[in-house]
Amino acid sequence: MEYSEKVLDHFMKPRNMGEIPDADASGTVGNPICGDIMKMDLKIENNIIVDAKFKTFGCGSAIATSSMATELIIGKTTDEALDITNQAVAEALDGLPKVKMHCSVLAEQAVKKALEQYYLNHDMMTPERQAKFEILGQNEHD
Amino acid sequence: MEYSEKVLDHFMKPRNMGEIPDADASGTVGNPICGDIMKMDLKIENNIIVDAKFKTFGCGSAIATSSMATELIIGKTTDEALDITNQAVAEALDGLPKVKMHCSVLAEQAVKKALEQYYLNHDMMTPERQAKFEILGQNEHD
Amino acid sequence: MDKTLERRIKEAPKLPRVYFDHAATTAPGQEVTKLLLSVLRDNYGNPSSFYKEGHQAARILEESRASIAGGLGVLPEEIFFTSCGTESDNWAIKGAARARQGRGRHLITSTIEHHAVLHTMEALEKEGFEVTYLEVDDQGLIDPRTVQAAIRPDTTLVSVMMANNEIGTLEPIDEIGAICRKANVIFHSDAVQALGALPVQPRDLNCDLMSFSGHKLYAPKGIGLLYKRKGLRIERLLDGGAQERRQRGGTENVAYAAAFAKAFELSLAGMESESKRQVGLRDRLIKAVIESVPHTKLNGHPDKRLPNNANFSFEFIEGESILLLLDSLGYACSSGSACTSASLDPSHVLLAIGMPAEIAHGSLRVTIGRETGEEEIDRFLVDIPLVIERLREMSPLYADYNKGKLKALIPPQGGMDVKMKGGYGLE
Amino acid sequence: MDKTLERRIKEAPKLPRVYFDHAATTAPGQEVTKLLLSVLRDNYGNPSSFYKEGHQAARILEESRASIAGGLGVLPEEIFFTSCGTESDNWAIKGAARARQGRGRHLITSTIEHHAVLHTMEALEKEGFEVTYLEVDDQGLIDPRTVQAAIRPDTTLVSVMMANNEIGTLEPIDEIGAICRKANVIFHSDAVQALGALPVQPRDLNCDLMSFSGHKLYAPKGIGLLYKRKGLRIERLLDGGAQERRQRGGTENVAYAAAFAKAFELSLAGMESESKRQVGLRDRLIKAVIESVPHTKLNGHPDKRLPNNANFSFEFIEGESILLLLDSLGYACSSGSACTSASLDPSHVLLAIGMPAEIAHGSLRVTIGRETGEEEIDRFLVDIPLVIERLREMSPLYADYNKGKLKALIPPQGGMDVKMKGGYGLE
Ligand SMILES: Cc1ncc(COP(=O)(O)O)c(C=O)c1O
Ligand SMILES: Cc1ncc(COP(=O)(O)O)c(C=O)c1O
Repeated sequence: MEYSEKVLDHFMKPRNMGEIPDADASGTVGNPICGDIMKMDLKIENNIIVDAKFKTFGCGSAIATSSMATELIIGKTTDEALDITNQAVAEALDGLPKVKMHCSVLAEQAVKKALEQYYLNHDMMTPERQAKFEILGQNEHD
Repeated sequence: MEYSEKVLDHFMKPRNMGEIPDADASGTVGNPICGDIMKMDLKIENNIIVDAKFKTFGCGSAIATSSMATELIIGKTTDEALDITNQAVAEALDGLPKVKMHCSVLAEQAVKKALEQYYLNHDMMTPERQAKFEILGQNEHD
Repeated sequence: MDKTLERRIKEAPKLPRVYFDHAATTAPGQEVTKLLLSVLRDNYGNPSSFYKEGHQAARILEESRASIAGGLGVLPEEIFFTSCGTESDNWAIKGAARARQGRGRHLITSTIEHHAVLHTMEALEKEGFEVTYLEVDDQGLIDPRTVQAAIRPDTTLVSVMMANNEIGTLEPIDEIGAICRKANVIFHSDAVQALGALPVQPRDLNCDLMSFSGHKLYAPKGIGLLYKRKGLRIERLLDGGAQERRQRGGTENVAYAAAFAKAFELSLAGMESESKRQVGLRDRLIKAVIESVPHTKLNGHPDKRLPNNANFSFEFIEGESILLLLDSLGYACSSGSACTSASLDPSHVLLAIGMPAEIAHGSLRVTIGRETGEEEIDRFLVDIPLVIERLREMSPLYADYNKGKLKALIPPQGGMDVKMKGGYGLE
Repeated sequence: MDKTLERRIKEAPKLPRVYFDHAATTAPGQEVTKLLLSVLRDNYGNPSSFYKEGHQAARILEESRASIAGGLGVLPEEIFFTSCGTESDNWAIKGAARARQGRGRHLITSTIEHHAVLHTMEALEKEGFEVTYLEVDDQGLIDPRTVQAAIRPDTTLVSVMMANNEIGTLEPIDEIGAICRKANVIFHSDAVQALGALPVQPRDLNCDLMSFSGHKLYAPKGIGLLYKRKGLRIERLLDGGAQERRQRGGTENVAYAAAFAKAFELSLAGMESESKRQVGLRDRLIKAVIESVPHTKLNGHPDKRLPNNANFSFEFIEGESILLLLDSLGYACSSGSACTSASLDPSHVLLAIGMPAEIAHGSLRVTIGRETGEEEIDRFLVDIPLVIERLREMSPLYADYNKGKLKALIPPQGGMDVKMKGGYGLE
């Protein structure tokens, strides 16, 4: 099981690692028993994600997908960000080893967890949006 | 499974190979289905084995033990020859591989088969001698 | 004693050895050992490990697997490395039989399989399986119709070899495979002797499982392969780590895997011309031996046979003594004689083709290889009549034959297809 | 981002690699590969063959066996070559269990065995055997009294490893063996990690069966040994030819057998001083890592442990990411993290010693070898704190800890014997 250059690059030099003290939305997924936790902080202005920061406890691909996910969503509208799937994150990293695909699910979940909070806080949750949060009910480990 | 130098020597240059047309006694043991037959011809004068010749169908150790057996018995009295065991033949060859010990039994049997004929023909069989022919009842393959 | 033979024995140590036992094992080629050594030195990592050395080793392992799969026309995930042909046979047969025992406990094989198959079958019989052993004809051929006839509703597995290791006969496994497929029975074939010598394409041959061994094609002893059709589930033989897609535990022998791949690649590259060359040598050898040594027959099929295999029976003499004399003349050959097998039984294959035991003891197998040239054949053709003559001189059976006391089972002119009925009737 | 770490990662490719995963596998020594190559080239014969090349190969095989037997203080006929430690474990356990199933179908092992043992036990459970898994204490030790207590009238086999491959703990197998002997129960020990590192004398250790693997002691991957006490009958795993005293079919891997013997001989020659040297390095490493990295504990026993093994838990971070950074710094290490195992479960050994899963994920195993010197340890001691710091910086758990939201399970000062109860209680 070997990582792509791009995964390694994002692991070694993670983009947007850290926390946003005054985040507009924040989501934490995973659990330490399973070996991965991802926390995603978002700064949102006019429904546009102007900043994102993550902290991750987990393996190399968990860290790399967190990092890549922040890059993919910064500058996007919240609704655009909602459409970013775990496959998109994995592809942006030139793929992940098969046994590691669940880590990319975690990244999608972390973004969505934060966005869910944002929509709910701002009373913006609609049925169409709601449908896109299904993944949060999923267990990332199967 | 490897043969001693001595076995190889007797196999390559068998002593006393052949037949004695006017043999005083002759014995054939073994059978072709088991893969070995030994025929032993003896020339006996005054109860002394003055010549012995063999023919053998069989493996290297069968041929070598035949050859060695003839060497051991020539010049001996028939009673002395009767005391030559398969172990003695094997030892004279510097030993045989374990799985090949049955071949030395064959050599002892061939000599005895001939001597039995001799004693019977000359009405010389005694109970003490008879006891030494027990091996002829044995199957050489176990 | 024959002077020519003595002289040739004396001169033999000055001549190169002639290795005529390629069916037993082959000498790893130079390219193969070179690669092997470089893997041992530079790629000693554990393929399961999570760092550079491990990844490198994993890459070599998977490249080797992919290259082999390519040569066999199958998927890399259908190839499993094992430690030898025997392990592959055991795994395939026990694994399939045990995995399907819910459906039935009847297995089919032939009487001329390698001990790795036959003794595995016997072990399964002790577990309660029932095994049908198909008979072969006097050239060692299995009639596919007998397979068809033997299949029962509770039959789960048929195992028939692609090429016999003793007499070289090639079995119609594609037809047998087709019958099995139709009957929804797993088909395994031991192709240990075929790989490297013949094109082997498991799919075209309708095989679900196939066993191979490296040391028959100039890779080292101690590496084997199992081809397992994708989707087919069999039980594990070696439980343990997650290696080999969780199907076979044990840290992988990366160096030998690479060696196997290289050896297979080389064999494929030269197969067509090498096969033709060997058939030429083999046929010349067979013809000349039968012509120059009376009472000699060929065992196995005249042309449905491995390109490198010649197997003779010389009447009136025993095989081990032939080997001993040949060895002292510089040749490495093998025999079906009881005396050369650790089991002390004459070859079950020779008995299965209907040969009387007394003839089976006098068999000689000559298996040539890629180093064999015309010179070796020429040299052998000088020596073999001397050897046989010498041993016949010593044989009481030959003496009896000459005295008219015994009828020969093989006629003086011998042949490629001598029929034999019964033995001498001596006991 | 930490500048020192970046700089060291940049410089690492210019430095030699540091191989710290000797428990996973070792690089074959030069003397060993040289011998191996010479056997492949000059002694390629099949040991069962009846001619010069065969006899030569057989001689090498038997000399290798005798030399190994000598080193173990046992008889040559008690040593069987296999293809790996996994095969030896499978053979010993399945072979003994199946051979004795008439007497009983209860087996005993421990929770910290290698998968080659545990998965074999699970396979036997599917066959209807019952298995008791003995628990270990928080340093990985098995109390022999629990063995005594677990033995029942229908117990036929106990299998307990000599040294654990992950945490290095040495088990009191001599005492366990004595208990088994008294109870007339077969005792098998997986000594794969012990051989080459510690004196191993099966007789003194009261073992009936013992498994070994070459690649842990600088022989290649793909050769193992089974010690089987003379007179003990177990079933075969590989049915086939008459090799290995008819107990294991398959043409023998003569080259690797010779390599194993040579590697074992070399390990014995230097064992006492090398062991002392490694213990020195190991203890310095353990002490310094715990001192320089907060919230760090040693796993396993402080001194009843393999001379080459150090196993740490670093709180708040995950093991695979430690390995990745270490790899980029030039180190090859291993972790009990789920993410580095193909099975995706965290180490069953770490869980068995009572470690909460969240801590088990952050373990690091450093296993040194005979090429390891003080320089490697010094270099590692510079890098490991940087690695841990960097990953903790990224860790939301560490952030929570710093914010007082989470209680640490390993105290800041860490230690050689930190007791842990339960996890964070997060879910
Ligand atoms: C304790 C233990 N047992 C068994 C094995 C299996 O050995 P092998 O990889 O040679 O099958 C290993 C190593 O992998 C081990 O550490
Ligand atoms: C037909 C056949 N099957 C199986 C085997 C066993 O292969 P290995 O010796 O690699 O176990 C051999 C050769 O020995 C063979 O010729």
